[in-house]
Amino acid sequence: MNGGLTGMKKRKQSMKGKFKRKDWQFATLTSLLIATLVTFLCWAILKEPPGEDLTAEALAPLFVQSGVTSPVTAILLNFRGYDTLLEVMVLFLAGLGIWSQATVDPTNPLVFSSPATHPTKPNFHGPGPELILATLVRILIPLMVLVAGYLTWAGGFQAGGAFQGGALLGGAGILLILAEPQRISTIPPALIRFGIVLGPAIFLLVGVSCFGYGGNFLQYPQPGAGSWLLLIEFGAAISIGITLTTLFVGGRPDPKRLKGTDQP
Amino acid sequence: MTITTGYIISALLLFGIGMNGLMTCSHQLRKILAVNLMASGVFLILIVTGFGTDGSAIDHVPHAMVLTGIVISVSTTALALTLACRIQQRLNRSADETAEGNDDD
Amino acid sequence: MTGINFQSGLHILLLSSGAGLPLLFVLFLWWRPCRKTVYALLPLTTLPALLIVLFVPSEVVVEVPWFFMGGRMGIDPIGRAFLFFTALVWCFSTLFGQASLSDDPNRYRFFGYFLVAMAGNFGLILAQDGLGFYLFFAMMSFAAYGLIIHDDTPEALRAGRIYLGLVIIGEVLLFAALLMIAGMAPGLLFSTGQPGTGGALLFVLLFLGFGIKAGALPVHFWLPLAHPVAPTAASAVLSGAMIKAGLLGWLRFYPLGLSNPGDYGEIVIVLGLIAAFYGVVVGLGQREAKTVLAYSSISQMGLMTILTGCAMLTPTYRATIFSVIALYAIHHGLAKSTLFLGTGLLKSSKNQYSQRCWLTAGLIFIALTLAGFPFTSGAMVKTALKNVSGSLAPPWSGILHLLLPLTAVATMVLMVHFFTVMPTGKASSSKRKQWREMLAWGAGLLGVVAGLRLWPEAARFHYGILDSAVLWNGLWPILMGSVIGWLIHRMALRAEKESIFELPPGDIVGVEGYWNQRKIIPWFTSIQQTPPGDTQIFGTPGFISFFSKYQGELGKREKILMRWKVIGILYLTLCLCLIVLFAFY
Amino acid sequence: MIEPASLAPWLIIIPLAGGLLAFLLPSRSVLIGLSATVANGLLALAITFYSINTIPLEYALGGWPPPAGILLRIDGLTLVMLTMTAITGLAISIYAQGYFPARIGSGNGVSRHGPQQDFFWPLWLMLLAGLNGLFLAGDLFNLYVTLEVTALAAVALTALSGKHTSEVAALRYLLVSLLGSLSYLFGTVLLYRACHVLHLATLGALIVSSPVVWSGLALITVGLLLKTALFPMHFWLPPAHVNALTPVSAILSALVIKASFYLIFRFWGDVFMRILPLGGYSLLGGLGAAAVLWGGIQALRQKRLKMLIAYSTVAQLGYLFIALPIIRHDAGPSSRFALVYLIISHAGAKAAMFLAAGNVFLHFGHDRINELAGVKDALPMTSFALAVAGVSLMGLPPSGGFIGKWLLLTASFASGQWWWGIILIAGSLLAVAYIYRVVRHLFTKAPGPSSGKRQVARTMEASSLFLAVLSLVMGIFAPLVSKLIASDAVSLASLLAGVVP
Repeated sequence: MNGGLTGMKKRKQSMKGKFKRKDWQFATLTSLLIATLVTFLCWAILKEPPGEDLTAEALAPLFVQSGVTSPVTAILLNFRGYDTLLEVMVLFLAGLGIWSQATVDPTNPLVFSSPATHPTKPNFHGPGPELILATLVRILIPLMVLVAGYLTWAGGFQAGGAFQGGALLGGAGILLILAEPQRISTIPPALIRFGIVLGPAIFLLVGVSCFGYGGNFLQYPQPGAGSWLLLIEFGAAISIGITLTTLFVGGRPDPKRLKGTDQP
Repeated sequence: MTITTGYIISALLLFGIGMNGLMTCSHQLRKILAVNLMASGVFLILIVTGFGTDGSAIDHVPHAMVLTGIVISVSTTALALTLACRIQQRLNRSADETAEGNDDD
Repeated sequence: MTGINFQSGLHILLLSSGAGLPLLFVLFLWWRPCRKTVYALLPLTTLPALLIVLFVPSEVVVEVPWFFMGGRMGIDPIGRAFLFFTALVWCFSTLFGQASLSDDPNRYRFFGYFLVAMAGNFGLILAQDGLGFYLFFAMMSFAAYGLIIHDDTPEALRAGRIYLGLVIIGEVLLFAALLMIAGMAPGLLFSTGQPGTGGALLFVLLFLGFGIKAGALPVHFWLPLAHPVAPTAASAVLSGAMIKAGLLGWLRFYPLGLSNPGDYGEIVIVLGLIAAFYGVVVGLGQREAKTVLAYSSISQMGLMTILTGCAMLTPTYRATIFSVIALYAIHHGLAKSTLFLGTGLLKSSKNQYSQRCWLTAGLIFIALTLAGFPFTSGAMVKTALKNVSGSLAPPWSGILHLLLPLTAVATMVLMVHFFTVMPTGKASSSKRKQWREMLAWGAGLLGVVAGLRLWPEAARFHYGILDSAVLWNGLWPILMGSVIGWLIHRMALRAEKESIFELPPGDIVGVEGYWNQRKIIPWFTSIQQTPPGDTQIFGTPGFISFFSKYQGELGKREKILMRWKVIGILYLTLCLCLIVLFAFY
Repeated sequence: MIEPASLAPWLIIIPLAGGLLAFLLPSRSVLIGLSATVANGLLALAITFYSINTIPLEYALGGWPPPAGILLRIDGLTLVMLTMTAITGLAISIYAQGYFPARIGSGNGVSRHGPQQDFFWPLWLMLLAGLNGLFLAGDLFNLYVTLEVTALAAVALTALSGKHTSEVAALRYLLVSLLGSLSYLFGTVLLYRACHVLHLATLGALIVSSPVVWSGLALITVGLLLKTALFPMHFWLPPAHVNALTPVSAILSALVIKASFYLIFRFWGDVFMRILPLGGYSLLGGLGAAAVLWGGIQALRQKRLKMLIAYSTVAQLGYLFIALPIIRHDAGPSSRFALVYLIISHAGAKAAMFLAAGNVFLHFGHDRINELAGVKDALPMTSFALAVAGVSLMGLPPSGGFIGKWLLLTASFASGQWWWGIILIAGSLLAVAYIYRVVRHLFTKAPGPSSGKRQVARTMEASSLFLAVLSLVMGIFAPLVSKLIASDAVSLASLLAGVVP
């Protein structure tokens, strides 16, 4: 009996070894192939100077009509605004996807939970936020929100815009949650949902309301395109901030844990 | 050897290393990071493409594309991490309690 | 196309409603509120087909470009003959089925399949191109499955499964044949007149593909299984009308596809001859009346197969022989379907002596007709058959001259056997229902008596009723057959059995133990002998367990392909391959 | 009269708005989801109806023509894909409307199945937006974004069932589709470097062969091949499709796979056909042939119904690739048309099969093929749907699959590439065999009293039957679709000349 067991173990081990050896060969082959590909790409790209740039020249006179002076923002929100709309939707989709997969305990969002399981070892707990952290957070977060607002607004004429502002807002949110994880339980989930949807919805609404001005989808009415863009940018920034925070949290607040404390 | 050449080579190296990681690393987290590396490589190339040669006008379209690409990359990474966490959590749990109710469908 | 006058418009309407009206009725049967009304109107579905036979001239052709890659519908002489009896058989059977199934809970489902099969049957006759024929043929074949399994008994399901297996095999064969024809011929139109360039392979594909439906010999075994289990109305159309679709397929496709049909004529004649006698011999071993009739159909189809072979052998007489085949099909279609309907009626008429007498008398008349009794349509086709065999090349004219009367004898023997196993009434049904059934049957009987006489082509074959030699030629096989049949019956009685030797229905698949040992049938159709008490009637077909032998190996290979590293290598190799291909382009 | 092109953006607006709303108001998600899919279906039909005589059409988003802006482009192929997505999606939505309550109602599952329903609808609507956007896109980079929208939504839907296996499959699916889309993006960048144009039609006209373009196109192609799960890179498909919830499996197999194939078809059959190497076509065709055989054989050995259907997808995808070399050598539109027919009839039949399998699973609590006896009595409509969809997958007339295979066969023989024809026939025989494995159980009685676990709603059975019957009778409407495909190139009559002169 014992002998049989050890025999089986040995066989398993030898099989494992066989696999390991094969794995090593596979890995080498993969790396070699990648090296070949990369070398070829390197040769191809370096050999050939980039083609004549027609787009940049064609674009130059159009920037005036875009309503903003920053070329990147003009392309991002006006010329290729449709791409950006879909991109905002991708972010929304990520939030949606994560919410559909996982739930978190709203009283301690840094611990995963799921309907079938219960959190075992909370890895972040203590009597409350420490003093230094709390103070820092109290000073930093309003500042970050302020800077985020500025960045978003500045996007119209220089580097900046909704994504930069939104990223900062997201950073503020993450900081807040790290410092005071319990805080999230005080926010009603419906409000979070609203915050996530706000930016994409504004973008879509603005796009649709362009029909009312006789234009195509996302064709902002010509005088004052800038203010439309600003509206979109602020909406997007808020939603990006909230969505990034929810991405960090990694799940929807579990309603059961919100309501009943006696849940095992 | 200009600065563009340096950018291009490092971008391609990033892409290659990322691809290698994705295909040969067995840990899921490494795979996710590897995909991020690949994305960075592609973005770098995009940025270089916007540079413009010898003082000609800078092409801003690739820059806008990079911004879009980054947001998409963040989104996919977040989803991938959540999935990986869930999977790991289950594995940990099933190591504790082997008998699990059979799920339907 | 601005000058469509009223008449040609009417023709076009008729041609498209031939298959269209039954399909339209199916839609309305599905819709609950108007089910009852539609059910009452069911016999109307055959009306357009009958009107086409009567009124639409042969040169009218409807092009339906929106339908299935462009269809073409029309009616040529041979199509007209086939549509004539097909429409009549469907008409009588609809009348009969409408009455006999009037209290069946699943009657709407039944008539759904029934009408689709009807549409397919009419459509394939009207179709003037190969694809259209194939489409309607497939439609009919698959819908017939629903008719066979209607009763949901294990036997019905078994018959249905065997039937369906054969249908699918047949479809694949026909598909391959059609492809070959499409590959060589300029088109698939039946009226081109140019022979194809196909060889032996195409012949085998066509013979088996259509032979399955026509009950040709090696692939006939579904018939005796399916006919007894289907409701009476369904077996009537199966044996009366649908079986002839395979025949029509041969007639249509041999000239279209084969470069030299004469090469295969002799094979076809031999197979037909074997079928003509084989059907009788195996039929004698049966104890169920409908099964006996099914074997009789196989035997009769054998005769029509012989005629097909004759037409292939002598292309000069092809047109004449085709019209003889059409006559035979009309005669047999009407007679056999009425026999089936009568058998069904007998089953349900308990304790009604006078009705049973009438029924038996009618059935005896039809049996005599089948055997070629003078003054009946059977005698007409026998004479025509004799004319044809006389015009053949030396060896075959002699052989057929000798054997054809013997087939009549054999038919009569089988008919006597049929009467000895005729069902006694088991269940009695309501008076009103029986009257309606009788009415349908009576209409069928009228068709048997008058059908061929109404057919103008029949007048071409003078069969000299009053000639005493002809009279004797018609009578002696019947007398001889009756005597032999009676003797066989006596022998069976003495052995205290219902028939002298007993064979399972579906002969070759029936002898399951034998074939199971040889593993041939199970390999294809998964028919296996069931241990008693096992509810799973059929096991795994062999060709699937063939794969399961390599199950582990295949799984291992697939597992290797599931690994990231392998995928990475494949992915990169593919990418590099593409680049290399670019470089050398 | 409405200008048909101006309807196009609504195909994206409606599902996006529906997705946002359904997420915002979880309690109304079913209503929102259903009305959005219905509106989407009506809209797709309206666009097809209005623009059938005026295609190709273009719509400048934001009013900017290229090179600055992005165009939506509508041609015959787009219309067919949009309509296919709309109709199949609508049927699947109606199925889902009954599916989730059936699972919720079955006892212990409220905690898990309730949220599944709440999240299914927004995710599915976003996926629909992604698909519509992808079919409409006329811009290389915009295609990347729509690909990502589609992929993210599809991954989230895959993982929705909450099982461990489905999460593992979803993560793998995500990584695979990231590898694919990053390759695509890299290819896009390289092409942009060479031409500085993103508008597809301009790009196709401008592009000249050079090493950068080679590598760009090669990267784009392999990325898309991986996403289309062409053999031998199909490894992610069966687990993802099998472990997902039933409506999700149907969506993934019928629609999502087609999206990336649509791009391959666009690039290899249209935009870049001029500079792509002949050998590449043969390579893809060869892999397609291998897929047909391998997928068919693997389907034969599966023990579970859903697994069999998934491998059948692998096999059926092979047909689509076999069509590419035939199209390359066929001047007329008939082989193109054949390919489109294979795509749409597979969508209907495969969705019907998955939905029917879902019904079987709901009713019996398992989908082991060898224990399916008695399905006919318990679920008559479902078993009928299985049989009919099976007939369509085998490619028997009058199914759309038949038309597709028939035209491909004749085209392959006509262009002297008979070997593809042999593969097509062999694949059909394999399909007959594996479908027969399932269908034969429809004829047997249940061993004991019916062991039904759950009631299956009539709508669920009906939607699967609807799709099956649709894919079966699709052949009858063939000329209508061929008109779309051959709209500007060749008239209907000369197309049919190849079949019925």
